[in-house]
Amino acid sequence: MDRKHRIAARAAQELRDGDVVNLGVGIPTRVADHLPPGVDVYLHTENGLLGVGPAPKPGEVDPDVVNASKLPVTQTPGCSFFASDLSFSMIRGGHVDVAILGALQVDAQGRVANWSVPGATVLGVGGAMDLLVGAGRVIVTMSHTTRDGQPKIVQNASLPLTADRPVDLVITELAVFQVTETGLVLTELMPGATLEEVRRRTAAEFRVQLA
Amino acid sequence: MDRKHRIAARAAQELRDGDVVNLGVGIPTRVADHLPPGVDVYLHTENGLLGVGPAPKPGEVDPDVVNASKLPVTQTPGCSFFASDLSFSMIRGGHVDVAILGALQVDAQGRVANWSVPGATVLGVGGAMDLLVGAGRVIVTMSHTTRDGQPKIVQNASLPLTADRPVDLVITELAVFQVTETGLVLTELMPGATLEEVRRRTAAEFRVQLA
Amino acid sequence: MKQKILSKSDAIARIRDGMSIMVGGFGLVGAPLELIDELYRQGQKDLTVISNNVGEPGKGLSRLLEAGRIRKAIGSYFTSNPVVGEHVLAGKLEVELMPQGTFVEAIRAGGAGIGGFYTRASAGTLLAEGKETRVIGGQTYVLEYALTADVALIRAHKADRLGNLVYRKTARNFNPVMATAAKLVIAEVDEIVEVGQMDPEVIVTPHLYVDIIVQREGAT
Amino acid sequence: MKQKILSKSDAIARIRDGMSIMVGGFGLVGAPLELIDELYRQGQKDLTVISNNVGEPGKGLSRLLEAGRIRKAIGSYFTSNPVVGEHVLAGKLEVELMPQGTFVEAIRAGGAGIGGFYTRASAGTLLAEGKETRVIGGQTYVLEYALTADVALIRAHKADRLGNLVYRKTARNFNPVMATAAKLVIAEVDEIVEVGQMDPEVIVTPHLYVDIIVQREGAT
Repeated sequence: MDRKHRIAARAAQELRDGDVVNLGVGIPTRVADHLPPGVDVYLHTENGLLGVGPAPKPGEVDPDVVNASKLPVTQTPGCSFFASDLSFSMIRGGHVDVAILGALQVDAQGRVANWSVPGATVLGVGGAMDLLVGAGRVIVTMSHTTRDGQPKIVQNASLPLTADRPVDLVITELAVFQVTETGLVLTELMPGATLEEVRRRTAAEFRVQLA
Repeated sequence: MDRKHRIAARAAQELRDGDVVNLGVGIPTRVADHLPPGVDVYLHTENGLLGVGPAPKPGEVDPDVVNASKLPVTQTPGCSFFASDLSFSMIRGGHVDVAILGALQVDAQGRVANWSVPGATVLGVGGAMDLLVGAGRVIVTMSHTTRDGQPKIVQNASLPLTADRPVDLVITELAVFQVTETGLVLTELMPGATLEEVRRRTAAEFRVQLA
Repeated sequence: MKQKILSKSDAIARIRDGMSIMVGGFGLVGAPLELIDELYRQGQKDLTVISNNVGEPGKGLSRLLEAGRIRKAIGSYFTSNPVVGEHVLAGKLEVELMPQGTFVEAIRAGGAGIGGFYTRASAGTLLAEGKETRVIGGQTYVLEYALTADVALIRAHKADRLGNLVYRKTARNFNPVMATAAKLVIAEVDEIVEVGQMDPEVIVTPHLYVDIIVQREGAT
Repeated sequence: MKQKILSKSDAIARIRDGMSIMVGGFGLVGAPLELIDELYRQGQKDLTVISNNVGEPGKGLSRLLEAGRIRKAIGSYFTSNPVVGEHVLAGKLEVELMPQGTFVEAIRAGGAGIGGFYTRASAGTLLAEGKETRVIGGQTYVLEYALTADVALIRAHKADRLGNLVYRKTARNFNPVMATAAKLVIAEVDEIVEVGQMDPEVIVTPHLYVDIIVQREGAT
């Protein structure tokens, strides 16, 4: 299992039977492949479908069934289609139990920056801000550092924040942090990771409460 | 044709082919019986039906098809059912072309009091305030005076107003008033009525511009 | 799959004294009458009821009112039940009245994560007294806040086992929007079908809004 | 009965230079591509486009943008079309960006007679700079105003001759809400049926919202 799948598998452990879940692009998309037995979740996509199924087989693509990344998906039994206003009412109103999102940075309070890349003109926000304020629980799944090894968990975000609300859990290939009112708490080391490595690659203060 | 039907028939002349119309209780309900030939209108009821038909025959009552007075009605071809939130979005959003309502009083600016009877504890408002601010055009149909002969068109309403927006037209058994930015304008006498009688039974200032 | 189908007694047993309860229906049309009867039977009291009307004498919510179990009623049209007036005059019932469009919009806001909104309805009237206003585009709007509740009792026509709902004709009214705005949503339905037997294009209330499904006992 | 069925050229001829136009679709899914192509053909310019995205290079709204006919774009996610960035950098396009939920809620407000509303989305972020906020229930909400337009171009699956509409799967997206918020609503549809052939329980957009129906020419 590669690094991204390990992160996704750890995130899947957080889901409970019956949860309505919104998955962001990238690592979050893979969470659906790692659900524990007996856990049925219902995938919500903000463009108007509750009950997203896996990607269609070649030749079975319905161009009117896509996810928020505009990629073809399938529909599951018991699904429903709805307009964007109801879809965001679900999100903002707290009816999506869990949102699993990627992030560019997480700050020491657990707040996320994930919508605006450095330097570029800001041209897209999409549903990220609504998901971050509205979802029952928000889980960030991401690589612990950038491609060139810079920490993504930082004391203060240099990129613009996506919301004033902290997320609940941050999962990387090295560690799991719970976000509390007093900041980040390291609660798990991922297999093979050491506390020393996490400290070296993290630029935010955090407390350690390993089980 | 009795007095109430004459008022309703005059109001029906105001409707245009394709109009979406919301009819209040009392005289307004009868407007549907007096539509000119070639004029198709679509009756909206705020409890969630566009395309209200006439009262059902005995034995053909569907208890789930009622109007805003909770009376059994029928549905017409091309009708649609919807929830109350969409129904009032239609009303407030200006998508109901014409509302025809009764009134307890109309003031010299053409504002209406029709929701709260004198002296009683205020216990009901229903859809009246939404219709008065939202409908494209508002027509009041009412008897010119109260049962005991008191004017209902008054300089200042003694009853609480239903909205700050003036209505567009007031039709009684004696007269038709257009409401302008500068107040009421008497534009028609109903058959048999005289200007003198209208003056005597009206307690608000109005201008006269009979055709 | 979560088991959402419960008996009406188990469903209503989740309601505690002092809770706020949204109840669907326009008059008795589309009102969850079996759930209301069960609530009457179980005896919960000191309730705040959020409903367009409060039943009719001897029927629906009025039975709870007559038994002195409703402390406050929030809605739009109570005139059709004279019992409401009697209880208000006797100081036994607090009433909060709003335009019907404001009432349903406030519930929608509660379910949609909207904290408040500006409506033209009631501007310049008695009902807007003491409320904040704002001029937008040259017209006066009244600020109204979201309404939510502990429980919503709603009536639908059909459910699947997941909790997807469809309604019947004008019995739809306030039910779908109340389903969005309460912590616990209990739906009384005529019929329960298997998952996959409802057309995904016509579902009005997606299952994420529904916690408990109760099969009606009476003929529909 | 009013005749609402028009050719696409007659329908689009109602659009004038300088108008604001809502355009349905999430990316190209559910976008009224034949109406957009006709608008491209007819040459109207100086347009304000209100749409979640602005097409893809060479496709949909992007053709209008590439031809310099869009002055301003209001939406939520323009990143997927690099042409937008080029035009913004060149000073040829003004952009107003909002969270997707705020975008659709503002359009709903415009269609529903709501002047403005408070949302949590964007509170404390760059997008809320300069906007009014209000603390409700201990949390910060941002005030957003209603959005309306001169014209809405939408895509539906089926219409009846009155203008009642149903949609297909995730092609529904912004179309029903945009149908409520513009003075002139033009719907591009796959199929037109007679009045009475649509189930009144499943109509998504009642006919009062629709002014003109255009039958698609292309295969669906």
